[in-house]
Amino acid sequence: MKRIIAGIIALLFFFTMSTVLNTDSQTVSGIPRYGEFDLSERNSHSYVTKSVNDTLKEVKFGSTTDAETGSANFVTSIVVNYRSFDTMGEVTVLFLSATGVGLLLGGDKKRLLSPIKASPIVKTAAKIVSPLLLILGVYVFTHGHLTPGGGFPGGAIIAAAFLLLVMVDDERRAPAMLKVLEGSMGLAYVLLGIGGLLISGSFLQNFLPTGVVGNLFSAGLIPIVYSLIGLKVGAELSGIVDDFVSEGGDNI
Amino acid sequence: MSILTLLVASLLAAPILYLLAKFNTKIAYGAYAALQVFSFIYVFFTGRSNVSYEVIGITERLNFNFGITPTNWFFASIVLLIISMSAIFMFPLKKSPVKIFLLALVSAGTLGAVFSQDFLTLMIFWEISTWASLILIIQDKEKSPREAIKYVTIASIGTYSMLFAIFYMLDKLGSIDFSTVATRIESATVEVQLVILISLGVMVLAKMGVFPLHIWLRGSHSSAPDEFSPILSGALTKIGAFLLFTITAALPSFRIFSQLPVFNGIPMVNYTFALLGGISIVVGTVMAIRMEDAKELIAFSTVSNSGYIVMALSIGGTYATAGGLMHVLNHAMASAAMFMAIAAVAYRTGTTKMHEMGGLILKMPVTFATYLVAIISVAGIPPTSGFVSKWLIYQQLVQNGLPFLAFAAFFGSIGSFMYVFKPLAGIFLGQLKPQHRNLKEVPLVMVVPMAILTLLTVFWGMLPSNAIKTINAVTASVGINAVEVTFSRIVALTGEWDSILVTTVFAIGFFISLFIFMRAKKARQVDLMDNYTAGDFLYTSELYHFSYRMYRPFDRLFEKWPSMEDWLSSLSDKIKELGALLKAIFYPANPQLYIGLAMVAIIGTFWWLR
Amino acid sequence: MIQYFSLLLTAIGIYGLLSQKNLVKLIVSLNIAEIGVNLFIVSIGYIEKGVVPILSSENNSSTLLFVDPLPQALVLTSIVIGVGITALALAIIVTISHSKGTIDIDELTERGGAEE
Amino acid sequence: MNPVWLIAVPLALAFISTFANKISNWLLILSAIFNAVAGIFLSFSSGTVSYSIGGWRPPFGIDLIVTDATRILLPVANILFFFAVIIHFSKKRASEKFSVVYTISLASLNGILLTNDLFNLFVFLEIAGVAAYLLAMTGKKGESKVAAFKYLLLGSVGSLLYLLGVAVLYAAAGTLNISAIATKVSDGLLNGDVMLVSSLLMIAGLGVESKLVPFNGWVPGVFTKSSNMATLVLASVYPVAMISTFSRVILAVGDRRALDLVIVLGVATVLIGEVIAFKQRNLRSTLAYSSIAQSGLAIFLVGIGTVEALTASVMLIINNALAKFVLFSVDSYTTEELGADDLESLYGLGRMAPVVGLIFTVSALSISGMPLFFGFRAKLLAISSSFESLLVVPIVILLAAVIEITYYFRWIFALYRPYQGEERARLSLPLELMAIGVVLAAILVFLGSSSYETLMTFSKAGNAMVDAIITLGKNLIGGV
Repeated sequence: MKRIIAGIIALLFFFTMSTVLNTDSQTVSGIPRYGEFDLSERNSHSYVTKSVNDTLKEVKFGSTTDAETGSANFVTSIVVNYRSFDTMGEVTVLFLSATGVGLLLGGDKKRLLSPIKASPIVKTAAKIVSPLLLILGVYVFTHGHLTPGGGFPGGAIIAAAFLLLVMVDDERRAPAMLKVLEGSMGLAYVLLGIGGLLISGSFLQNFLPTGVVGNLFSAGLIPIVYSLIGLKVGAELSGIVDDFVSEGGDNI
Repeated sequence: MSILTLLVASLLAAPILYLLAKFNTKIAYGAYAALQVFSFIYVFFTGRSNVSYEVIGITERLNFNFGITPTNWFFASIVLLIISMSAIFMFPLKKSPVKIFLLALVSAGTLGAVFSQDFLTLMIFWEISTWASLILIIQDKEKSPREAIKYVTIASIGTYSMLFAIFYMLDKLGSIDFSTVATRIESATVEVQLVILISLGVMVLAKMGVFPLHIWLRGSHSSAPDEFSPILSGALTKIGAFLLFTITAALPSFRIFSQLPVFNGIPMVNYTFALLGGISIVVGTVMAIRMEDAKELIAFSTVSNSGYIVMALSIGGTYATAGGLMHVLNHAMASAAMFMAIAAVAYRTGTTKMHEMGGLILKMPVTFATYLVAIISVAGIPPTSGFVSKWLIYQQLVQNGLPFLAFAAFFGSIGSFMYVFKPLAGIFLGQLKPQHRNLKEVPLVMVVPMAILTLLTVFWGMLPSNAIKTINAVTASVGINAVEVTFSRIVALTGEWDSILVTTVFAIGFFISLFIFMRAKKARQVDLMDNYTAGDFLYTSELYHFSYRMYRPFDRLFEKWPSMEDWLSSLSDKIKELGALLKAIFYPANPQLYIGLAMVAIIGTFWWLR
Repeated sequence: MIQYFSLLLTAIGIYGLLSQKNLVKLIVSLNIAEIGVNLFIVSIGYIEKGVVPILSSENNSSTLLFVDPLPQALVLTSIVIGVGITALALAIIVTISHSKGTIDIDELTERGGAEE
Repeated sequence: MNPVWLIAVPLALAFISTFANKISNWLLILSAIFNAVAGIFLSFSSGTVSYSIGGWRPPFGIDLIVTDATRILLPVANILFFFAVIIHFSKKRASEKFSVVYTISLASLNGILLTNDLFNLFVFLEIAGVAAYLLAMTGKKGESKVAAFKYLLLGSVGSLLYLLGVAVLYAAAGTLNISAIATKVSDGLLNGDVMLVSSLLMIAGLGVESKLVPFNGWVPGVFTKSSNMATLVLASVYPVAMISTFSRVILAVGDRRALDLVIVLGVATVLIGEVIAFKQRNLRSTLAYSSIAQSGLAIFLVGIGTVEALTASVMLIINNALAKFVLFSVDSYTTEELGADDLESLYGLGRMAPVVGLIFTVSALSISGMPLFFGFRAKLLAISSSFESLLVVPIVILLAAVIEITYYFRWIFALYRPYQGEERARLSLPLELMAIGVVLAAILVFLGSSSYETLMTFSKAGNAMVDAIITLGKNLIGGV
């Protein structure tokens, strides 16, 4: 019975939502057909052409200098520059969740043992792979303004490296420094924002030269912020992993 | 000096007196009483002739409008008379600074209400006195919170109903002062007129204690401080009459509802109110007969008499309006006098239970006389003013041919004999209890107001023309024909009433019977207990007191009647049951249920609104 | 089409939310619904024949037709938030299972879970 | 002053407190003080001002806006939070574990109040939500976890729906800026179905936190099971941000038809809340349901949408926040001192602790809309503006008001009833509770009896609620 009602509700929800699809017309704008809309009608057009504050001109990869945001990756330019405030909030959510998990589960010195003993081969391999993963993570977040990726995937990869170690090694715990890293990275992000406010007059405003679009050392604050985020997310997710394997629980 | 100054002075007096009372209660209370007496004298003597208006702006749209018209003057004089008399009466009783503060607030609120010229002003000042009186009620006794909740609920029903009416008027008519509303309401649609008058009517019912909103009176009167009851019953319920008079007479409810069905020349709406008044007379009378506590008994007599007022003013017409206004006057005096008498007895004996007293007639003769005259007036026996008002109301009932209302009115009159006799017999007649042997009459300062009210009652009973002339001025100001009066006679449809003649006959009869009584053989005094037990020892002597369950057979007759109080307290249970149901629907323990509900709500509304 | 699928995915998630008893399954359902919504958001940014919104040596001019990058940025944010919530929810489930000994929602709400 | 400080400073301090656990309490106090002062400071200016973040002009970048409404609500929220912190820390056994959560919730509430971007609002709602889930867990061990889990489930579904609504709206309007969308909406540029669906989804999403029936199933559990401090913050500070944001968003980007739904749901919330509250025997749950009803009262006015209605709404929000703060802190006090908060155990409290009784009475009277108190003026205005809608709306509101008065008076009278149980130990009278309570009660009385001019501030706020966002939007679009 419960399932039938649930199914009906879900289906009705689907039909309700479907009615709004493909509703775009000449007179009033609705949701356009899939893949058919005019980007110039959206705000994103200015992000893509880097013409929010600047005048509209062509931006060429590898040659244009001092373009807005200076990031070759438009998604990154939005995430870390145009809408950096969202990202700060997002980091805070993650931080808060990690704190919550820590409050709920962490705080115990002993940890849970994995049910399967890892073989020496796996152990050895993990010890080799995880530093490589770490390097990959660092690569991903430092090149966030050029390639797909960025702080969050990079951080996740770093945490994956830690997870690998935790899975093969029953003694492995997160270093205490992680908390400090997490906090100080977040603090640095806010301070960068405040720096923007004090130097350029607007919170989180870029105050560094943006360089040539496509260079590693370009895009002003973006690589710095993404590195901060990468480290922070890496530390946070590792912390969450560590909390889940600790033997505490229910200590608030 | 103007009314406004007086009003501001009374409002400011409250905190000042409070501070003063912190130093010396006696002086503060003296100042309070002096202020009330002064207000009465000032209003009574200066306000009669000059019509004036005063306005204080509070917002762009709303003003405090005050003014003196004959109507205001009439009600203000009555209310202030009662308040000032009670103020004097209360002098010897124990008072705290808070009590003085609240009393001053009640007086100020009442003053503001009876001089108001618009509905909001009326309501605000009325609320001030209502809430101040609420706090006064819960001051003393232990059981009072439960009763006070009833008072709060009923009062807030009235308040919010009136608030609703006020905003509805602002919305539909664009004004809330009496005169503008009176002119604009005629051109409004029937719905608007109905909504306004009915919601204002609910306020009247709630505040006057008319069926079905009468249940608060019993509890709040019985738990109110003894000395405050006269004001509560004599003055505060009369503001309800003021509002009722305003909506039935000043707003021409008869004209505007003439297109609705009409019964015996009375529009349906007015008839409904009159009917509620009639029911209230019957219910009040029956319940009063069944009460064991003198104050509860008088509380129900207030219900019954409010019923008379509501009935008379709703029927309208020359005689009923005049009779209704007259009844306002003499019920104010009579109920105040009765409560004062009971308070005086309670002051000396410390109880209001009738079967714990008896034979106080010789110990407290003035109190007895006050009570006697008051009950005669309430029962409507000449030569008191109570007779005149009832007589006028009957005239109208006969003229319009309203059998049920006439039955209710007669029932009330006859029933009132029964219930007012009970305290008379229980408290003043019969055998003196041993513990009351050393009682004395109350102090002079308490005697004087009782005497004044008694004398006024008798005076207006002997010379009703004096009061009727004033009432004619009031009714004339709202365009109702005057009752024809001469010095000693009132001319009505079915005949005329010569009060001097009747009084003379009564006086002669009284003296003859007094003579016979004096000449007759004196009864032998027997101790109360010996009466029943022949000296045997009794543990529950009060059961043998003759006023205990005096009307038991009658009581049994009405035992099975549905009780409004039970119904309303079951309403509270109903709300609780509804709450449990709603909780089960909207706040189930399983979160999936309310997530599902939320989804259904969104989807449902989409298809509904689309 | 993908838009319908994404909405269907959301609907499936909602079905799971309403029908499952296991708390972990509820969270899984929540994640499914979330993925559906994220997919929907991404889909509204897609343009026929649009290129990846990254300047590179191939797509080297801002005058090209790019897909809308904003939804992608939003989805990035929403995914991360989803991760946070999921982690927290799982942690709560662990705590509940420690203190109550069950993670079945019916049992939990029966066993003194009802409010006053 | 740039209002972003109100968000940045608590955030920075919260991050510091992760590696400086010892001083995290002090950091919380510091951020609360800073925000209270800054909130007051912010309220001195006037007019609608937009502050861009990152230097990007508003329809493209995120911006914070300060309107006349924000100027009232922001200081109220921040000062109440500060008071909550004071009450919390005056108790010796305050743990520092959750300080960081409180600090972040402060930042997020300010963000919610200030932001002018739909997606940014989603992010801040999530922060506030996660903080609230954590706060909800601070109570008794198992029970509060279950309640928090329910809250999390409902909150996540709500934010999911909200996100879907935002996505739908973005697909149609091509922007996320509330002002820009509001302009398009008012010009009728958007498809009706899209508008309706997105408004409904947003009403659902925001309704969870704004305690709108039927999205508020979490409220009773969380309010009764979580710790005193958490309840205080969730019941008095959160609604200020949540309800005002609800009205801001729905008024700006909502469909006209959806506003009718808001009226229906709001009135239903009032009635349901009051009726269930009437039934409760326990102060905390009475207050919880009364909170629901008060939210409904503030929200149905949004559906009416006139300046008068929104003024009333702002007044009700503030009245509720101030009064509920006092009531919940008195409730915490009784549960700590007397061990229970049912009707019987409260007997005689008003006589044993007169000041506590006084502030309770004043707040209860104000919240139930008695004359002379702020709540009366708010309710007066609410009723008078509800005549814009169907006649049944004011009638239901008045009916609910009568029920509300009845049960609040039951509690007030209970406080002054003589206590007949075993001897009680002498009550300790917490100075800070009395001081704060007296201040808040005095404000309620002052606002209730002050002149018309004082209330003009609220009228300006109501005006800003209706006008400010769309005016800003017109300027923005004109600027493009």
